[in-house]
Amino acid sequence: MSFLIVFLAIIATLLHAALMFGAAPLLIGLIGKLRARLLGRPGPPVTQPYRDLKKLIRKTPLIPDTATQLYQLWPFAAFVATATATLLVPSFTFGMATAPLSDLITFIGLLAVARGATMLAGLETGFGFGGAGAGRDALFSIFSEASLLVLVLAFALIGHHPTIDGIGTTFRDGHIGISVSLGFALAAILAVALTETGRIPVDNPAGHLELAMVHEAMLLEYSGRYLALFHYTAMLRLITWFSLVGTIFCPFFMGDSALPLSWPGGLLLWVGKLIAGSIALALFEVSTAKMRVFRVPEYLGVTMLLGILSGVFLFVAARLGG
Amino acid sequence: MSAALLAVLIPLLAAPILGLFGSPRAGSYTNFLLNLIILPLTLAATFSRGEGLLHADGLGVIFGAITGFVGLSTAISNIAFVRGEAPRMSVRRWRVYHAMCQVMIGTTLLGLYADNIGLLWVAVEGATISATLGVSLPRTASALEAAWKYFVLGGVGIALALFGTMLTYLAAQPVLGPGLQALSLAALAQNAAHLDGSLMTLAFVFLLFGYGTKAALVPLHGWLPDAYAEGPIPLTATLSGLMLNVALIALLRFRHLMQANFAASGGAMQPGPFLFSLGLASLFLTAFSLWRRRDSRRFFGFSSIEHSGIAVFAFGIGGAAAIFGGLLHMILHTLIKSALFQALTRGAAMRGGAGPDNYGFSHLRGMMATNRPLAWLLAFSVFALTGLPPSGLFTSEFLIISQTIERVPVLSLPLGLGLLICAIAIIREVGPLVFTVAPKNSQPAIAGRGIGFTYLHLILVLIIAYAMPGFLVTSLSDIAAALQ
Amino acid sequence: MSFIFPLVYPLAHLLGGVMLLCAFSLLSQRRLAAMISIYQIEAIVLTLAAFWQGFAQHATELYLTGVITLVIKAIIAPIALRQIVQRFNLIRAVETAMPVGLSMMLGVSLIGVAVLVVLPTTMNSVTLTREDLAISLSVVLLGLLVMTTRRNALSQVIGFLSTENGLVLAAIGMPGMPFVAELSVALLVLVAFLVVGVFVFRVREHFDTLDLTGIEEIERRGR
Amino acid sequence: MNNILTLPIGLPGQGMHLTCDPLSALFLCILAPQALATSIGPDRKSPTFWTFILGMVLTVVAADAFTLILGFELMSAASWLLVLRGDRRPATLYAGIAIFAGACLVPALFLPAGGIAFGLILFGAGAKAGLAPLHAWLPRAHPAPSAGVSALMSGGMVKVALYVIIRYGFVVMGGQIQPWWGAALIVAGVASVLIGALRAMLETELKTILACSTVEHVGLIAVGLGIALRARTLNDPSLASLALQAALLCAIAHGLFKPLLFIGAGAVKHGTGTTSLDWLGGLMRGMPRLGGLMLAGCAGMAALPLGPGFVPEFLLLHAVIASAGTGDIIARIGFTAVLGILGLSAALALAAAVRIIGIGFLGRPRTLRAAAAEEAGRTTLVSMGILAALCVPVALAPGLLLLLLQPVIAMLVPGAVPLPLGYEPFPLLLLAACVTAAAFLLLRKFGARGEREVPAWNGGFGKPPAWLPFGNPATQATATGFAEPIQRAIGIAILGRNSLDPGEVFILEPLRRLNLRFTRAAERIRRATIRQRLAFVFAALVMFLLALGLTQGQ
Repeated sequence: MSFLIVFLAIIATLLHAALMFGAAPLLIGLIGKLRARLLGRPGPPVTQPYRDLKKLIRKTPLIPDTATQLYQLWPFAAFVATATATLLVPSFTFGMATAPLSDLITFIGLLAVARGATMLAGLETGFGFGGAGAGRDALFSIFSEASLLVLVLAFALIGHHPTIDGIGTTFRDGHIGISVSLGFALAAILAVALTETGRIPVDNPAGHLELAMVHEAMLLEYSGRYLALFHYTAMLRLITWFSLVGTIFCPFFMGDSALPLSWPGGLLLWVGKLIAGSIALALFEVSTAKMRVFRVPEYLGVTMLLGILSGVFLFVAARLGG
Repeated sequence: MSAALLAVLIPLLAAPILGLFGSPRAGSYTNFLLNLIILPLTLAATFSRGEGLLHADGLGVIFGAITGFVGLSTAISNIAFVRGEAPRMSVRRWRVYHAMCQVMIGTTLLGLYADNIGLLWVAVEGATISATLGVSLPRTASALEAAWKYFVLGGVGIALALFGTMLTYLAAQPVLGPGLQALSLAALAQNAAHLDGSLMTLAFVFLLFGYGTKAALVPLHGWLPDAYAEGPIPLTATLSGLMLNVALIALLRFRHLMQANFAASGGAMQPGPFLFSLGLASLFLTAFSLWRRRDSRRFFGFSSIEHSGIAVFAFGIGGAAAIFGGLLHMILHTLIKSALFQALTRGAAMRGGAGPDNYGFSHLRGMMATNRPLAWLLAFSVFALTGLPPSGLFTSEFLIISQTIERVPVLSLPLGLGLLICAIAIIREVGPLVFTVAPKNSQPAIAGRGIGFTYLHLILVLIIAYAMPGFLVTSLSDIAAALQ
Repeated sequence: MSFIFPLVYPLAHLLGGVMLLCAFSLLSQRRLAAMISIYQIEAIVLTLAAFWQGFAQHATELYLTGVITLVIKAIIAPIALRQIVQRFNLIRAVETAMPVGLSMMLGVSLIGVAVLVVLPTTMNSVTLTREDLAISLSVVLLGLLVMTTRRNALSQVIGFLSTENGLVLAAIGMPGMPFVAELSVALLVLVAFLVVGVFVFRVREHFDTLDLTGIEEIERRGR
Repeated sequence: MNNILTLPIGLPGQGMHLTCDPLSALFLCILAPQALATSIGPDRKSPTFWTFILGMVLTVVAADAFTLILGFELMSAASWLLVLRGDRRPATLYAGIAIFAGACLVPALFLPAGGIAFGLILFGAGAKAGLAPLHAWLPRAHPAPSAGVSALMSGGMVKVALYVIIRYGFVVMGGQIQPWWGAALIVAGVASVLIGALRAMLETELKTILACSTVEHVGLIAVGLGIALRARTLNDPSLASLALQAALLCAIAHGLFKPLLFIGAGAVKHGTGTTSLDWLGGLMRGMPRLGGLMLAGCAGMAALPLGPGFVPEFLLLHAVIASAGTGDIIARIGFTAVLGILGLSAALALAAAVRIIGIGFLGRPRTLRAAAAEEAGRTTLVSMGILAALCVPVALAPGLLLLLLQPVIAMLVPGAVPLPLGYEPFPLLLLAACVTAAAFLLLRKFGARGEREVPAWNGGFGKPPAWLPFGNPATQATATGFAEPIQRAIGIAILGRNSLDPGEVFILEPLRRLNLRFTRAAERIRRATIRQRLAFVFAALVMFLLALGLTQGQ
C-alpha cells in the first residue's frame, strides 16, 4: 500500500514541477499585462516572457574579457538553488515527495545561496554597477532574512511543524481561525516577499535606470543563455513566493498526494491564487513608486517589528488561551 | 670544624687578602677559586651541620646550597665582567670590590647557618655594609646617592632589627633564662608557646621593620632599585639578591615563633595580617612602578621587590602548603634573577661595555641581532619572571593562589590582580628587549663560554619546579610543616 | 653580693634620664658643633651606665663594653666629627629642617608612645629592665626623629649614632645578655664611622656642601 | 576510557593526571585535523609551534586542575611568543588577556562549585575564547602571527577555551546549574554574534575579517551552550541535546573551514604581499585552485545549505525556536529577539563571505602585485585540500556525525534521547542534480553554441585607455564601498561614528586610563627623597607601636 502512496507522491511532485517551471514566465507576463492595462496601455502579450527567453537562449553570450573562469558558474548556481527551493514549496497538494525536506530554514538557506550567487555574479567582472547593486542587495538581505526568521518562529509555533508542508496541513486541517499574530505575519511576509523578488517599493524590475537598479545591476554583464537563466531564476523566485504565501495563508482546498481525486480542486485553488495575487501585485505596483535606497532599511525595520509583534501576540494569545 | 663553619670562615678570611693584593683579573680568578671551594662545602653542610652558635638546619642547608651555586655562577660571569670593565675603576677599588664579594657570600652563609639570632643580625649587618661599599664604588653622583640612601635606610633597619632581637631575648627570659640559650633559634622554636606573648609581639614589630627593610618590603623598599642600578652588577644585584633570602627566612622563623605562641594563646598577636598586608603592598606598588622604568637594572630591582612580596604574602597566609609554595618561590626566583642579571651584564658588555648608562632598555633593545643564544637566554629569563607555565614560578604561584583561596578566599582577588598587572608589565619588555631592531652602532658579537652555565640556571629552575627530586620534596615539606 | 645596694635602682634610672635628656636636646640644636658635644656627653653618660650596670650585675664584660664605648664613641668619634666640621668650616652652619617647637612636641609624644608601649608589655619582668627598656626605646626613637628632621648629612649621622647609644643602653639593661651583642654594636659604630667618613669626604667633593639638597635633586630626576 | 594516567612531573609531590573521556576525545578530534594541516606548512620547524599544540592537547586531556591550568597557560604563552614574532603591537594586549584568563580560572577551580566559580570561569575562558564583553583583543591579535599559527589560534585555541566552559559548566558543576548561567552565556553569545558578524562585514583586512568571523562563531557556540544549560535547569533533555548538538557541530565545522580560510589568507599574503581587500582583486585568474578552496571555505563561513556550516546553524535556529516556546513571557520575547539577531548575523556572514570572494578574488586586479599573483605553493594547497576534504563529510553526512556525537551528549546531558535531524543533504543534492541536468540538456538542445570574448559592457562607458590594460581599477567596487550601505544603516547605530568596537571603547580604554593614573601615583611615590622615605617608615613604626600599645593595654 505504502508503495502506491510513494508513487502517487512522486507523480504529484513531477506534476508540481512541470506546473511551476511552466507557469513561471506566464505569471510575469500576466502581471506585465495587468500593469499595462491599469495604465491604459494594451501592453505586451501574456506569452511575451517565453519569447524573450527563447530569443536570449539563441543569442551567443558575450563574455567580458575581465571575467574570471567562474563567470559561467554563477547563473547555474543561482538557478539550481532557486529551482530546488521551488520544488520544496507545495503548490496545489500537500504530502509531495519533497515534503520531509521542505523545512523553512532550508528554504531560506537555498534562497540565500541564490542571492549569494547573484551578488558574486555582480562582482564578477569588476565594474562599478555590479558592486553597487551587490552592496544594496546585501543591505536589503540583512533585514529581510532577520524578519523572515522571526516569521518562521511564528509559523513553527502556530503550526507545530518546522516544514512548510506540515504548517500548511495544520493550517488546513486544524481550524486555526483569524488571530492577530497571523495578520501581522501576513503583512510582514508580503513585505519580505516584495523585497526578495525585487518588486516596486524596493527595486523597479522594469526600470533600467543604472543608479536606482539593484537586481538588474548585478546581471548587467551577462548576455545570451546566462542572462536567460538569471531572468528565469527571477521568474521562478516570484512564483515560489506566490505559492509559499498562498500555501500558508489559504491552504483550505489544497489536496493530498495520497488522494488523486483532491488534486483538481487543489489545482483550481492554486491557479485562482496566482491570478488573485498577480492582480493585487499589479494594483499595488501601479499605485506606489520606488523608495529611495536608504528608506528601504526603515521599511524593512518596520517589517521586522511586525514579525516580532506577531511572535509576541502569539505568546500573549497562547498565555490567554491557556 | 664543621663544613658549615668552614663555608662561612673561608670567604670572610679571604676577604682582607683579596682587599689588599692582586690585580683585578687575579682577584676575579681567586674569587672564582674560592667559590669553587665554597660550593662543595655548602653541599657538604647537609651532613656536618656544626653545633652551638652555627648550626645549619634544613632551611639553611637548602638555601646555603643555592647561595653556593649562585655564588659560583656569578664568579664565572664575573671573570668576563672584570676583563671587560677593568679600566673603568682603579685597582684599589677592584680589590675592595672582590673583597666585598667574598664578604657578601660569607655573611649570607653566616646568616643562613646561624642558630643564634644575634649572630644572624651580625651577618645581615655585615652584608648591608659590604653592599653599601659596593654601591659606592663607581664615582658617579647617582651611585653616591644610592649608597647614601642604602646606608641611611639600611642602618635604620639594622638598628630596629637589633632592638627587636634584644626584645626577643627579653621575651625568652622567663623560659630560657639568661645567657646564650635564650638567643638560640632552635631553643626559641621549641618552647615558643611559653615565651612572653606581649613582649614577643613588640619584638616582632621591630623585627618586621628591621628584616623587612633587608627583604625590601614596600614601605621599606626605597634602597633596592637604586642599589641594583648603581655599582658593579655581580655584587650589588646578584649577590645582594641572595641577601633577600636571608631576611625572608628570618621573617619566616620569627613568624613561626609568633604563630606558635598565638596558637598556644600565649598572648602574642597573629602574625599573618602583618605579613600579607606588607606582601600585598609590595605587590601593588611594584605592579604600577614597573610601567615607567627606562633602566633595566632598576626594572628588575622592582621585580625582585614584587617576588619577595609574594613570598611574604605566602608566609602571611600560613599553612604548610602555602609556606612550601613561598619557599619554592624564593628558590626559583633567586635562580631566575641571578641568571637574568648575568645575561644583562653579558648583553651590556656586548653593547660597548657595561658602563653606568648602558643598561637602559633603549640601549639593550634588539638583542637578537647582536647574539642569538644570549637573546634567547634574556627572553627566557625575563619571561620566566612572569609566571606563565614554561617558567617554574607558575608552580609556586599556583600553590600560593590555591592555598589563598582555601584559607583566606577574599585575598585571592587582590593577589590575582597584582600578579596579573606585574606579569603584563614584565612581559611587555620581552618584545622590545629581544625582538626589535638593534640600535645603529651595535654589531653582532660572540658570547663567551659562560653562557652555558647561565642556561644551567634555567634548566635547574625547570627541574625543581616541574620534576622536583624526591628528597627535596620531603625535606621542604617537613620544613614547611615544622614552620607552620 | 646577693643583696643589691639601695642605690642601684635610682642611679641607673638617673643615668638613663640624663641620656634621654641629651637625646632630646639633640633635636633642638642649631649648630653642628653643639650637637657633637651633646653627643659626646651622651656617650660619656652611657659609659658610666655601662660601668654601673657591670657593678650591679657583677658581669665583667659590661666593664669591657663600657671601655669600648668610652674609647670609640666618647673619644674617637667626636674628634673625627670635629675634624670634619673643621675641614668643611661648618661651625656656623645653621639648618632647620623643621621648626624647633614642632620637633620638641614630636619628641615628647614619642617618649609618651615608648612608655605607653613598654610598660604594659613588660609587666612581669624586673622593674629595672622595664624602666631601662622604656628609656632606651625613647632614645632610639628620638635618634630616628633627629635623622628624619635634619637636612645636613653630618647631623643625620649624629642622629644615627644617638640611636646606637640607645641600643647599647638597652643591651646593658638586659641581665645576662651575652657579650656578642656589645661587640657587634661596637663593630657597627666603628665601621659605620669609617663608611660615613668616606662618604662625607666624597659628598664634599661632589656637592661642595654637606647639605642633602644636592642628593635629593638627583632622586627627582626620573630614572 | 576514563582511566587516569599519572605523569611523574608536575606539582611537586602530586604529579599530573591525564584522562581521555568522550568530551576530551571529541575536542582532540577537532584539534587533530587543524594541527595536521598547519604542521604541513612552514611552521613545523619552530619549537614554539609544537609547544602551542602540546599546550592545547594538555588542556583537553587534563584530569586535575593543575594540569588544566598548566596546559591552558602553556598554550597562551606559546601563542604569545608566536604573536610577538609576527607583529609586536598586539602582543602585550594578547598576553594581558591570556594572563587575565589564567588569573580568573585558577581561583574558579578551587572555589566550591557554584555561582561565583562559574562566573569566574565564564570570564576567564570567555575572555580567551573572545566572548562578547572581552572580545576586542581577538581581531587585533589573531591576524598577527603567521597564517598557520593564526589558523590554529582561531580554529583550535578558541575551542579549547570553550571546552573549559563545557567541562566545568556541564560536567564538574553539573549538579549545581543555576538558571542565570544559561542566560549569561546566551546574552554574551548573542552580543558576540552581532558584533562579530557586523565587524566581519566592515573590516578591510582579510585576516581581521576572519578573526571577527571567529568571534561570531564563538558567539553561536555560546548561544547553543547557553540554551543547553538553561534547558537542563528546566530539565528538558531533548532541547538540551538539540542545542548541544548545534554547539558541538558548530565547533567541529568552524574548526575545519576557519583554518582553511586562514591558511588561504596566508597564501594570499605570500602571493601578493598584502591581505587588505582594497589592494587585491582578480586573484581567481592567477590563483585558480586557491580561489576554489577559498570559495569552499567561504561557503562554510556563510552557512549555506550543502556546505559544512549549514547544519549547526539549522540545529541552532531550531533550538532557539523550540526554547522560544518554553519559559515565561520575557524569556520568549528574548528568544524572539535572539532569533532576529541570528537571522541578521547569518545574512551579514553571507555578505562578508561574498565580499571576501567577490572583492578579493573576482573582479579586476587593483594592484600590479594582485595582477601578477602566481598559484599558492603545493604545501599550502595540500593542507587546504585536507581541510576541504574533511568538510565534505560534515556537510553531506551530518546524521552520521551526530551519531558519533551521541556518547558526548549522553555524558553532558544525562537522559538525552537522540532526535531525528530535519535536514538530509543527500535528497537535496539529488534534486539539485536533476534540476541541473534538466537545465543543461535544455540549453544544449535549444541554446546557441560557443561564446565570444568582448570588452565588458559597463553600462556603455568607453574602452579603458591603453596604459591601463585592465581598465581603471578605481571604477570597481572596493571593500569599503561594498560595505558602505550596511555601515550607514547599522554600523553607525552599533559601532558608532568611527566604527570603534564597543569592547574596545567600554572595557579596554577605561582599563588603560586607570593603569595610567595608578602608574603616575606610583611614580610620585618613587620620587620621594630619603628623608621622606625615612619619615614614612618612622611614622609607620610609631603607628604600629601605638596600635600595639592600645591593644595590649587592656
